[in-house]
Amino acid sequence: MFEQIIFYSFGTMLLLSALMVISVRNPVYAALFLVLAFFSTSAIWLLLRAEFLAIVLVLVYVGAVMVLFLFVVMMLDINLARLRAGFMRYLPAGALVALVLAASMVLVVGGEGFNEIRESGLAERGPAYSNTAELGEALFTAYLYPLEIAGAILLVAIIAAIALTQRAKRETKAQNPDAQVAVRRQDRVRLVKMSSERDSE
Amino acid sequence: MLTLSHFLILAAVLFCISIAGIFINRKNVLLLLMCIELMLLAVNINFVAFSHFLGDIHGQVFVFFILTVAAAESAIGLAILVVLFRNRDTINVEDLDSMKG
Amino acid sequence: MADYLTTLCLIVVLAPLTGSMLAGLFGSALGRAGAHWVTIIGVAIATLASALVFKAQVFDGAAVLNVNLYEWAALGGISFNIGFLVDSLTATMMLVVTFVSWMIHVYTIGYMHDDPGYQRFFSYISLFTFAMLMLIMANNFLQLFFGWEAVGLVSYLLIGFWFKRESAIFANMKAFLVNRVGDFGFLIGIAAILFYTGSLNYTTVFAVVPSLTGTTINVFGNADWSVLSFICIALFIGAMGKSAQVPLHVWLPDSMEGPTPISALIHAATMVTAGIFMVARMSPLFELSEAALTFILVIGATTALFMGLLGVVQHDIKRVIAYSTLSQLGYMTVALGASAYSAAIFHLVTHAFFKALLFLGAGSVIIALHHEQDMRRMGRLSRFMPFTWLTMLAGTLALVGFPGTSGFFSKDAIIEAVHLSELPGAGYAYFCVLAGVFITSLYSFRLLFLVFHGRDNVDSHAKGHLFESPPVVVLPLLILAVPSLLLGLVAIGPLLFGGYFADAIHVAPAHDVLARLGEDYHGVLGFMLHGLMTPPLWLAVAGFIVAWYCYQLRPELPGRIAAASGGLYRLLLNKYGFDDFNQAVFARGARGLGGLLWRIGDVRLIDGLIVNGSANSVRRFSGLIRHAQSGFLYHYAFAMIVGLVLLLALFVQDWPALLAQYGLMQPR
Amino acid sequence: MISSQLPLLSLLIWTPILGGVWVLIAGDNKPQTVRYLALFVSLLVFALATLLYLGFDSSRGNMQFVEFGRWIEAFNINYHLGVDGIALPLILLTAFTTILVVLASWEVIERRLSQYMAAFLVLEGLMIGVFSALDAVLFYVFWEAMLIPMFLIIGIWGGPRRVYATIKFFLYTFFGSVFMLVAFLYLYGQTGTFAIQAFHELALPLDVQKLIFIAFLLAFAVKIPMWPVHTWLPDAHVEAPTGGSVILAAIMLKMGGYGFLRFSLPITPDASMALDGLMIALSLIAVVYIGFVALVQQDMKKLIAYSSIAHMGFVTLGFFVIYAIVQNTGSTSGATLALGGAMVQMISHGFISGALFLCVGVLYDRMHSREIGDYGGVANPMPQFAAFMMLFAMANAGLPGTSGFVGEFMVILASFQASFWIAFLAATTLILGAAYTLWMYKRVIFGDIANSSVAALKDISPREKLILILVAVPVLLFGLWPQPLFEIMNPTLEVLLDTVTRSKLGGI
Repeated sequence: MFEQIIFYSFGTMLLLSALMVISVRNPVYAALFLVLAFFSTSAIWLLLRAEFLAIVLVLVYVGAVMVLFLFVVMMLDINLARLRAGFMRYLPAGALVALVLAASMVLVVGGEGFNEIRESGLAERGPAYSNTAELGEALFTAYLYPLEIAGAILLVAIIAAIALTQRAKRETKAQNPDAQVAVRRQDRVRLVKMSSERDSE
Repeated sequence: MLTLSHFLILAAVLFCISIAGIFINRKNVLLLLMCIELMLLAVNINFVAFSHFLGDIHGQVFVFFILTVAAAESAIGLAILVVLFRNRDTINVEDLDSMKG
Repeated sequence: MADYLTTLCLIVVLAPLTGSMLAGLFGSALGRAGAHWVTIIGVAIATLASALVFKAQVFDGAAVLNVNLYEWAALGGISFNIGFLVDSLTATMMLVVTFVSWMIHVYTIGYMHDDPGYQRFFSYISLFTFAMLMLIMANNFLQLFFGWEAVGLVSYLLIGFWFKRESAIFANMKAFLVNRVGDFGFLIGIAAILFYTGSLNYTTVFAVVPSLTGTTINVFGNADWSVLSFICIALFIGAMGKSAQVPLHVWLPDSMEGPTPISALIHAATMVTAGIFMVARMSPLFELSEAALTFILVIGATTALFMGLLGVVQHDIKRVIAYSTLSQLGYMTVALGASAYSAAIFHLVTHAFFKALLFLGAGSVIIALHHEQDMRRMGRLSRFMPFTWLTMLAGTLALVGFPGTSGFFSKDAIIEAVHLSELPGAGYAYFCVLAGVFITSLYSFRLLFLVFHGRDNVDSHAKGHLFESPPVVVLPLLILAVPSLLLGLVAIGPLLFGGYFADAIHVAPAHDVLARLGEDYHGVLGFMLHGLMTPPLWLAVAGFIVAWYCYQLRPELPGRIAAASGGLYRLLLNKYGFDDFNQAVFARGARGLGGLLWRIGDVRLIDGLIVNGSANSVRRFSGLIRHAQSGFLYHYAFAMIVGLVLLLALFVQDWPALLAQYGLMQPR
Repeated sequence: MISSQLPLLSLLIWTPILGGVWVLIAGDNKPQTVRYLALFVSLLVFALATLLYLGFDSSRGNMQFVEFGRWIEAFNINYHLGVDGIALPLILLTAFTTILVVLASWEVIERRLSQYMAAFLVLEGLMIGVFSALDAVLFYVFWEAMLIPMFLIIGIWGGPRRVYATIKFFLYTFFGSVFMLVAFLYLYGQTGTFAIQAFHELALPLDVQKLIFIAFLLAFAVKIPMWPVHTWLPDAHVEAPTGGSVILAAIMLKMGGYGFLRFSLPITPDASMALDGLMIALSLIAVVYIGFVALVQQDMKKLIAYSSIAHMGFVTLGFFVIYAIVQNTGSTSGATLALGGAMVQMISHGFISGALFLCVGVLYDRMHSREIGDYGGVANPMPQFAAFMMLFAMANAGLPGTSGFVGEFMVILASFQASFWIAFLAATTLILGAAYTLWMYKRVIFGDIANSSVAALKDISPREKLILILVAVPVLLFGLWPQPLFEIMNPTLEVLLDTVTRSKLGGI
C-alpha cells in the first residue's frame, strides 16, 4: 500500500516536471525541472530496490550533466524573446503525435503481453540482499571488457569536448619543422652576375 | 499492488512527452538535448523495472552503460552547441538548416 | 608432262605478279624505264609460257592439267585449296589475255609517256594480268572468286587512276559497287554449290550436279525452284555484274574515265569477258537448267540491242566503243543462252582483238588531239593519221562482220546458232541480234566518218602539230590488226565444229545448235558464201549506207532527226534513266535509310531513350528525394517517430485481440 | 615438352603486369627509358606467346598448359589456367597488338607517358588472363579488372567528351557482367565448384538454361557489341586515344565472342538452340542495320567502330547458325565451317580494325581532326599512306586475298546451309561493307587537295611505316593462307561442337 503511494506521487511528479521542461520559457527553469525529474526517477528506482543506480543517477546526472547544462545556458546569452515565440503554433501537432504514440505504447505495454511477469508484483528480497554488491560483481566479472570501453568512451568525450571548444591562442609563434626542411636551394640562393669594376684609386 | 506494466506505462508516457518536446520545441537546441536526456531516462526506467521484476541484474548493468554513454553524449552535444553558438551566434533551431541535400 | 605444265602455269601466273610487285613497290627506285621494262618482260614471259602451254595442250594433245598447289584451308571435312585447271578453254583464254596484255603494255609506253603515275600504272596492269590469269586457271570456286574480286579491285584502281578527277573517282567506286552487287549473287551461287555438292572443286561439282536435277529449293515459301536453275541464275548474276549485262551494265560506260589502255585491256578485251568465260566453264551446270539458259538468252539479247542503240547517240569517242563492247557482250551472252558456248568463246577471242584495236586506235587519236575525246571537235584525220585510220578501219570491219573478217565468222555463227535454238526466248533473241547488226554498223561507221572523214572541225591550235602517233603506239595497232582480220578464217573450223573445246565444254545433245549448224558447214568459203545470202550482211550494208548518208553527205540531218524524235532522243541520251534511277533509289535511298536508322534508331531511341534516358531519370528521381532532407531537426525527429509507430504497428500483429482485452472491440 | 615445366600461362599474365608496374616506377621524367622498357616488355610477352604457340600440340582439342593452384579454399575457388585452340590465337593476337600499340604511341603521348604504357601492359596481362582462366571467379576477376585500365586510358588521354564516353563504356559493360556473376553463383550452387569444365557437364532443365543463357547473353552481348547494346562503342572509339582504340577494337570486342564459345554455348546448349533464332536475327540486324548506319557517319573513327559492329555481327551469326545447320544437314561439317569462320573473323577483324584505327591515328596526329569533311585528296601529299590505307580498306570490305574475306566467306557459305535468307542478308555485307568503306576512302584519300592543311601533310615516318607493315603482314598472310589458324582450331572446334550439340535435357 505504501509503495503505491510513493510510486504514484513520484510518478506524477516525474511526468509533471517533464511536461514543464518542454513547456517552460526560460531554459534555466527547464534545466531545473529536469533535475526534479531525475530526483523523482531515482526515488522510483529506490522503490525497485536499485539503490546503487538511483544514487549514481543523482550523482552523475544531476551532479554533472545538469550542472553542465546550466553552465552552458548561463554562458550563452540566449535572447529569451525569440525563444518562446511560436510555441503555441506547434503545440497541437506535437501534442497529437505524443498522444497517438503514448496511446499505442500503453496499449501494447498495458495488455497481458507481459502477464506472466505482471502478477509477480514487487519481488521481495531478503534483508542481506545488496544491490551494489550484486551489480559490482556482475560488472567486474562478466562485463569487465564493456566497462573498459565505457571508460574509454568517457575519456574520448572529455578530450572531444575540450578539443572542440578550445580556441587557438593567437600570440604563440609555433615553428613548422617540415616547412623548414622542405626549403630548396634555388628559393634561397640567387646568383647575380655583376661586372667587376676596379676599385677606385 | 504495483506490477511491471505500471512502470512500463510511466516510462512510455515519459518517452512520449520527450518526443513531443522535441517536436514542439522549434526554438533552442538546448531543449532538444534535454529531451534526449529525458528519453534516455525513460528507457532506463524500463530497464530497471525489467531487471527488478525478472530478478536479473543484467538490466541494471545495461543502465549503467547507458548512463556513461548519455553523459558522454551530452558533454559532446553541449561542446558542439558552444562551438555552434560561437560561430553562428544563435542556437535557434529555425536557423540551423544548412546541413541538407 | 604434268609437272612441266604446272611449272609453266606457275611461270605464267607469277611472272606478271613479280613484275607488278617490282614496279609497284620499287617504282621510284627503278625509274620510269626500269618499271616498264620489268613489267613488259614479265608479261612477255607469261605470253611465251602460255603459248607453250597452248601448244602442249592443243597441238601435242596433252591431258587436261588439274593440280592443287596448296591447301588454303581444311575445315569440317571441306578442303579449300588453290590449284590450276588447264584445258583447251583455259589455254586459249591464257593466250588471249597474255597477248593482249602484252600489246597494251607496249602501247602504254607511248600513251602514258608524260604521266606522273607511270610506274604505278604499269604495276596495276601487270597486277591485272595476274588476277585475270588466276581467275581463268582456277580449278575451284574459291580461287575463281578470288580472281573475280581481284580483277574488280584492279579495275577500281585503274578507273580511278587519275584520282584528282572527281568523275574518275566517282566512276571507280560505282564500278566496284556494281561489281560487288554481281559478286553478291555469285557468292550465293557458290554457297548453294557447296551446300548441294559438298565441295567447291570443279571436277567433283560437275560429277555430282547431274544427280541434283530433281531437288528443289523453296525461297519464297510457296514457289519451289529447281536447285540447278537457282544456282545457275545466281552464278549468272555474278557474270552480269562482271560482264555488264543490262541491269548491272551502268558501270562500263563510266569506266571510260580511266586511261585508254585500260579501257582496251580491261573494259574490252579481258575483264568484261570473265563472266562469259565463267558461264562457258560451268557449261555442264548450265546445260541442266532450261530456265537459266532462257534467262541468259533474254538478258543477252536485251543488252545487245538496247545498248547498241545508245552507242548511236554518244559524242565521246570512247563511250561509243564502250557501248559497242556492251552490245558485243550481249551477243556473247546470247550465244551462251543458245548453248553455243564455243561460238561465244570464239566471239570473245575475236572481239578481244578487234575491240582492243579500236580502243587503242581511239587512244592514239586522243593523244594526237591532246586528250580531246569529243568527236564533234574531230574530222578529216585520215590525212594526218593514215596508220591509225587503216587499223581503225580494219577493226571496224571486223566489228561490223564484213565477210572474211574474224568478226564476221564469230558473229554470224552466233546469229545462226540463235536462229536454230528452240528455247522460249529464241525468237525475241533472234530479232534483237539481227537489229543489233544494223545498229552496230550504224554507230561504228558513224564513228569512222565523224573522226576520219566528214567536216574538219578540229580547232586550229591542235591542228598545228597534228601528226601520226609514235611507232610504239602504232606498232601494237598493226600487230592487233592481223588477228582481227585473219583469225576468223583460221579458227572457225576447229573451234566451232571441230570439237576443239570438247574437254572443257559439255553441251546437252538437245541444245547442241552448233552440231546442227556444223552439218551444213563445209569450209570457210562455203560459210562466207552462205553468209552473203543471210540477212545480217545486208543489214550491215544498210547500216553503212545510212551512216554514210547521214554523216558524210548531209551532216546536219542527224541534228534534225534528233530534234524531231524529241522524247526518244532524250531517252537514249539519258541511257534509259538507269543512272538516275540507281542514283535516286540506291545511293540516296541507302544514305537516307542510313541516316534514318542512325538518327532515330541509334541516337534518339537507344542512346537517348534507354541509355541517357535512364541516367536522366535517375537524376530527376534523386532530385525529388533531395528535398526530403530539409535540414530541420524536427523534421528528422518526425520521420523517426513515424518509423517508430510503424514498427510498433508491425510488432503487434493482432491489434483487435489486444483491443478486445480492454473491451474496446468485440473479439471476432 | 615445353608445356610441362614452364608455367607459361602465369608468366604470360604476370610479366606484362609486373612490367607495367616497373614502367610506372620508371616515372614520367624519363620518357625514352619508359618507351624502350615498355617495348622490351611487350616484345618479351610476344616471345612467350610464340613459345606457347610452338609448345601447343594442335592435334589435341582439350586444354593444355594447365596450371592449378588453391586460391580461396572456403568457396573452392582456385587459380586454374589452361588454353586450347580457341584461346591460343586470341592470346597471340593480344601480344602482337600490344607491340603495335606501344610503337604507335611512341611520340604521340607526351602527358604521363609512363602511366599510359603501364596501363596498356597491365591491360595486356589481364586480357591474357581472361583468355586463359578456367575458373569462373578467376575469369570474372580478370573480366572486370580489365575494364579499369581501359577506363583510365579513355578517361585520361581521350578526346573532349572522354568522361562521358568512358563512364558509359564502364557502366555498360559492368551492368552486363553483373548478371554473369549471378549465373556463376547459381552454377556454383549446383556444382559446388567454379571450374568451367564442371559447368559444361552439368545437366540443367531448359527453363533454368534459358535464364542462365540470358544472363550470359547480357554480359557478352554488351562486349561484342550486339545490336541493341552497341551505342557505347562509337563513343568509346571516338574519344579513345589511338592506342586505346586499337586495343579496344582488336581484343576487347573478342572477349564477348570468346565468352559465347567458352560459356553460353557449352553450358546452356538447349537454351542456345531454343534462342538461336533471336540471336541470328540480332546478328543480321547488326550486319544490315549497322551497315546502313555506318554509311552516313561523318567521323572516321565512328565509321570504323560501326563497321566493327557489323563484322562482329558475323561472329555471332557464325556461332548461332550451327544449330540450324546441324538440323538441316544432319552433319556437323557445315557447323564447323561456321564456327571456324567466326573464329577467323574475330582474329582478322582484330588486325584489320586495329590497322584502320592506326591509319586514322596517323591522320589524327597530323591534323587533329577525325571529320571526313576536313580531309580530301590525302593521296597527293601522302601516297605511301594511301597505299596502306587502300590495303586495309579493301580488307575491311572483305576482299579475297585479305584475311577480312576468309571469315565472312565461310560464315556465308555455312549460313546458306541453315537457310537461304540468312545467307542472303549476311551477304549484303559485301555491298554495304564496300559502300561505306570505299565512300569514306574516296572522300578522304582520293580527289583534289581539299585545303591547305591537307597540302601540308607529310608522308608516314619510318616508325609509322614499320607499324603498318607489321600489321599488313598478317592481314595478307591469313588472307592467302589461313590454314595455320585452322590447324590450331580444328580439334578444339570438333570437341566444342559435340559438347554443344549434345542436349543436356536427357539426363533429367
